[in-house]
Amino acid sequence: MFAVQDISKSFGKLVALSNVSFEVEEKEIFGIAGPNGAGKSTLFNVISGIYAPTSGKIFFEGKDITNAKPDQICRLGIARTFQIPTAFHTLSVYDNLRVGAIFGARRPQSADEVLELLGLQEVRNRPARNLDLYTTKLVMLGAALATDCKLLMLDEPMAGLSMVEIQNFLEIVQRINQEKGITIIIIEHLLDVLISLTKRMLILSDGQVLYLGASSGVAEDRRVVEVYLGGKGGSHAHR
Amino acid sequence: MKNLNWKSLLSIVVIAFILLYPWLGASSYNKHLFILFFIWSIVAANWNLMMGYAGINSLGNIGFMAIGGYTAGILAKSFGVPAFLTVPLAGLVTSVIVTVALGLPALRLSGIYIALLTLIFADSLPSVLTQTRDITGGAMGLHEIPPFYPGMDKTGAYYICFVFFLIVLWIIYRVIHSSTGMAFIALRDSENFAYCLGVNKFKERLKVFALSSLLTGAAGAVYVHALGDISPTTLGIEPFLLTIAMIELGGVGTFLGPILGAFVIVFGNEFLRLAGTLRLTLLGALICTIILFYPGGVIQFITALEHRVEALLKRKTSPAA
Amino acid sequence: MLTVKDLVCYYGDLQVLRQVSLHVEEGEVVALFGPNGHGKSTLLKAICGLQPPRAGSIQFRGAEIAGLPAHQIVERGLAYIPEERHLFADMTVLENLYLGAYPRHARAAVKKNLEFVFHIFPRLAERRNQLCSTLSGGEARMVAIGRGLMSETSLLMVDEPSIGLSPGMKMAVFDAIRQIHQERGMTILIVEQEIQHALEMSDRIYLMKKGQIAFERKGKEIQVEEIEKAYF
Amino acid sequence: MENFVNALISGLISGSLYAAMALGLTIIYGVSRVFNFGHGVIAVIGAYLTWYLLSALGVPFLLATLLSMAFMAIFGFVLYRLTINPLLKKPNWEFSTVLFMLGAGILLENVVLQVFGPRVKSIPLLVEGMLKVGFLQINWHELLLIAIVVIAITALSLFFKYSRTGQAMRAVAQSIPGAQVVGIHIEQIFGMTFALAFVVTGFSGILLGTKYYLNPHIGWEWMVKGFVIVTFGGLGSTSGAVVAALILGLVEAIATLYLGAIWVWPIWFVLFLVVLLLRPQGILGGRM
Repeated sequence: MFAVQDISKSFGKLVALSNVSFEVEEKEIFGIAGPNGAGKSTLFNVISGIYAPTSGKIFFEGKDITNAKPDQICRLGIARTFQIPTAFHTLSVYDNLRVGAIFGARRPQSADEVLELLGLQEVRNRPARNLDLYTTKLVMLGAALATDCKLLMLDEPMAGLSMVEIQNFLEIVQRINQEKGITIIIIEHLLDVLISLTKRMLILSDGQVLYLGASSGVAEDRRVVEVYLGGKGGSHAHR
Repeated sequence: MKNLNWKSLLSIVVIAFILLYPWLGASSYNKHLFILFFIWSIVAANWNLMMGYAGINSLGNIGFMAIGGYTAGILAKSFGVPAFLTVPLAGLVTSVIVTVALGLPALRLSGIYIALLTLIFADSLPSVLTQTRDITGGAMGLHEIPPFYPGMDKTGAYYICFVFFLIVLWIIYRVIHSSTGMAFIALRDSENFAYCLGVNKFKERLKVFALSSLLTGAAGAVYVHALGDISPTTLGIEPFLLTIAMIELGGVGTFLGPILGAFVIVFGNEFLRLAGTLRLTLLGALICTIILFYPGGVIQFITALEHRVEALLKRKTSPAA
Repeated sequence: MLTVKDLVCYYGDLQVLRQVSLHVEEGEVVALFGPNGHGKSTLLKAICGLQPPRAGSIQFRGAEIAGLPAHQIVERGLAYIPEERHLFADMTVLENLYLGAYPRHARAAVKKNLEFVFHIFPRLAERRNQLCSTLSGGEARMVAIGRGLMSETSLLMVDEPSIGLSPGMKMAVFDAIRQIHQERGMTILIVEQEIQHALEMSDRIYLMKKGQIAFERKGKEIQVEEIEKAYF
Repeated sequence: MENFVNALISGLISGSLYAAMALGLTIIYGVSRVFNFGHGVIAVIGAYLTWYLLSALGVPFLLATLLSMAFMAIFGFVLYRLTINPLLKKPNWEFSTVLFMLGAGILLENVVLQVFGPRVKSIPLLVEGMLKVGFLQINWHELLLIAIVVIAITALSLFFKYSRTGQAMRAVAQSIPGAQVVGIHIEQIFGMTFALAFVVTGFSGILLGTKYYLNPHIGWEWMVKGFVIVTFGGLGSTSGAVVAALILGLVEAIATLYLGAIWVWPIWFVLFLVVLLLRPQGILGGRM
């Protein structure tokens, strides 16, 4: 349903991504991990149209979306959240969702559906600036969901949350995936969380694909362990 | 709900007062001041729509007003076009010029460059005017511009401006509370997130330029028909400063702020005439003080007061309940 | 020499450090491990004053430094070498190094420190008049470390010095850090993903996870497996 | 031919004065990212102070200049500490400093008006007489102006290159976290940058005041020219500003010669638009 082919992105001399390719299946939860500066967020920005790639192509449901603008990409059915909590702080929770519903889905009632789905009715009229971190993240997720997306990209949604909140958030992500059939790509630092949540994952390192395959195989992969644990560490992992 | 009643009640009282004022023995001078208040609050409200709601740091809105005023003045004087036509035409002309000459380039720019571009745009208008003396009257300006209807007195102008004031504020209110207004705020609060939720950044920002300049240009037209003349000094540094002061004093990014600000500044400025040449000094000082110490403006005071009163009422009623 | 106690740090509403405590003694090399995004860099930034902590204490050579601005902390002899390098791109290598000696106490030792920097990084001596924007990633890393050394420091905090470097460059950087410790007796606090290399040079290690110190070990006691387990 | 050469020379003279005037603007922006919308008035204040010391109190020229520069330095530092510094800590600092400096500019302009009155003033020429070589005719005074500007710019670049404070300013301009890491006190450097820029700007006001007449409002015209120059040369670039000022000075002189003075301003505006649209980072780019 979604495919990235040989995507590269450079900023002047700095190569942020080189020849990244992967595919995501319908209704899959696909994970992306990698050290700081590996290019994960750049990859998201390229997919969502904020940056144009230096080379390569991106396909969504058979359509080439490589050079589409973010708002066009959103209306095609790809929504995303950001790593930094970025709700529209002067708008109410409900209006935050309405931005997605009206501009992304062109279907205002979608905001009410999401409000119920995420259990945000109680804070419906609260300005987004007065929310705690967990609720802010839910609002950001909700705005993205309100666009009636088919593919949802989450950029480190769990960063800064407590263990209980992470559990709750994971349940919501799984519910969205199973009940609404939304395909999900998720960036996450916590490898254990990612391994339990996804069947397949991609690991980036220095802008290149380091690992692409079953999540269960990550801990055994020599190169992954090398990147996470350094030079000679890998030998131990193979036992 | 209680809160809403309080506000709408006050608005009704204010509107009723303004309606009846000419019969309550308003002097011609006071009517003149009200006309200025109507027009300047429209200019300030539109400026605030760009600056406070859409986050576009424009410094050129007085220029929009100038284009509208001159267009209407020339149409009426040289071509005999009636006033009910010059006002929309002036708005349209202004909107086209501003959207093409400022809006399109500004979309490619960010932050400080927009402020620079718009300031230099507005600043270059007087020199354009002096170089097209044949039609614009140069430094002397245009005089004896036909009024809205032959034989119009101050009271007539007063009511026409008031109606215009109500219409434009209604439009702005509707825009702020429409999806377009939501898009402005979303872009201002978090540009990339809004963009990724399907908000077309270019279209929405261009809309602000088009709408704000349309209404400001129309305000310029109303101004010349109501007051009869316009010259480069009408658009110089002083009105620029006054309008900035209105927005900042009232409260940036609020609907009522610029209107309150316009009221205080238009009438306060008359008192300040007593200060003579010190007036501009005081205005400059006022702007600096607001920005440094009260960035929220008068509206913030009022909201804070309202909250306090509400809390007080709650405390009083809760033991009884 | 450095004692951090119950340090709490936020980025806006995001709690990054949850009561972190650690200590570094004179002459030690201490390594700080842990998965990405769990607060290691924030901890270093909080210690050197770039990210003001919300609660807790930081004592450096007996004096409380928590909440002091960065320039005052640097003047007390604590140097931080950021992962992002933050070089002055349009200045030469030499100008960058001289700026490293900006604190008053460092100015008398400029000559000695410059010689030492060129001694451990001979390549910088060759490129001394080159603009930093034209350097390779490894060379830029050397300038960043060299600039930190120029401040006549007694504690050096290095954040991921080998990140993004080629294997050869990584070795050069680790050798240099070892030299700094052995030849100058410098106390070092290092954050590093190359666990094996860092383990070899460290006296003690801390492992940080989810904004907290998960455990502390003597360098020789710990096996890579144990750290590895903590990562996954 | 004669006219053309004379136009070139006059372009060179006004270009170097513009360069001196625009430098203060670009120095402040380069280091602190504050765009000084009250810039023109600062030059006017420097000029009026010197005029007052010279003409009303009879202080010798050099001493008058030194005294007013000392005042400008203190003024810049204090203004930064009391107003800009707190504004920089607020979320919308970029635009609120713009509005603040606009307000402050108008306030100061009117203070100048109150104190010195609306009548035009002029600072006396430094030297009388004219240099005549063939068809060339140059005032000794204007020749001296060019020399002063050259010396001042050289001194300034030496300051940036070799002095500890100058290096720190460049460091802050290029990377604030980098500067923090090496122990530079950012706010102090910002304050000193304002002091330095006010001195440079005030000094340029004196030079401009010897060539053109002074009135309290002339600063706005200078400032808008300064805006075009720094946009042309790349915001924050000092060498860019100097080159851009010379180019624009020459363009202005040649346009006046062939098209007439009324076309000067439209040409400035068109050049500004073109640069802004094609290369918003300026034609020369580069940092301090």
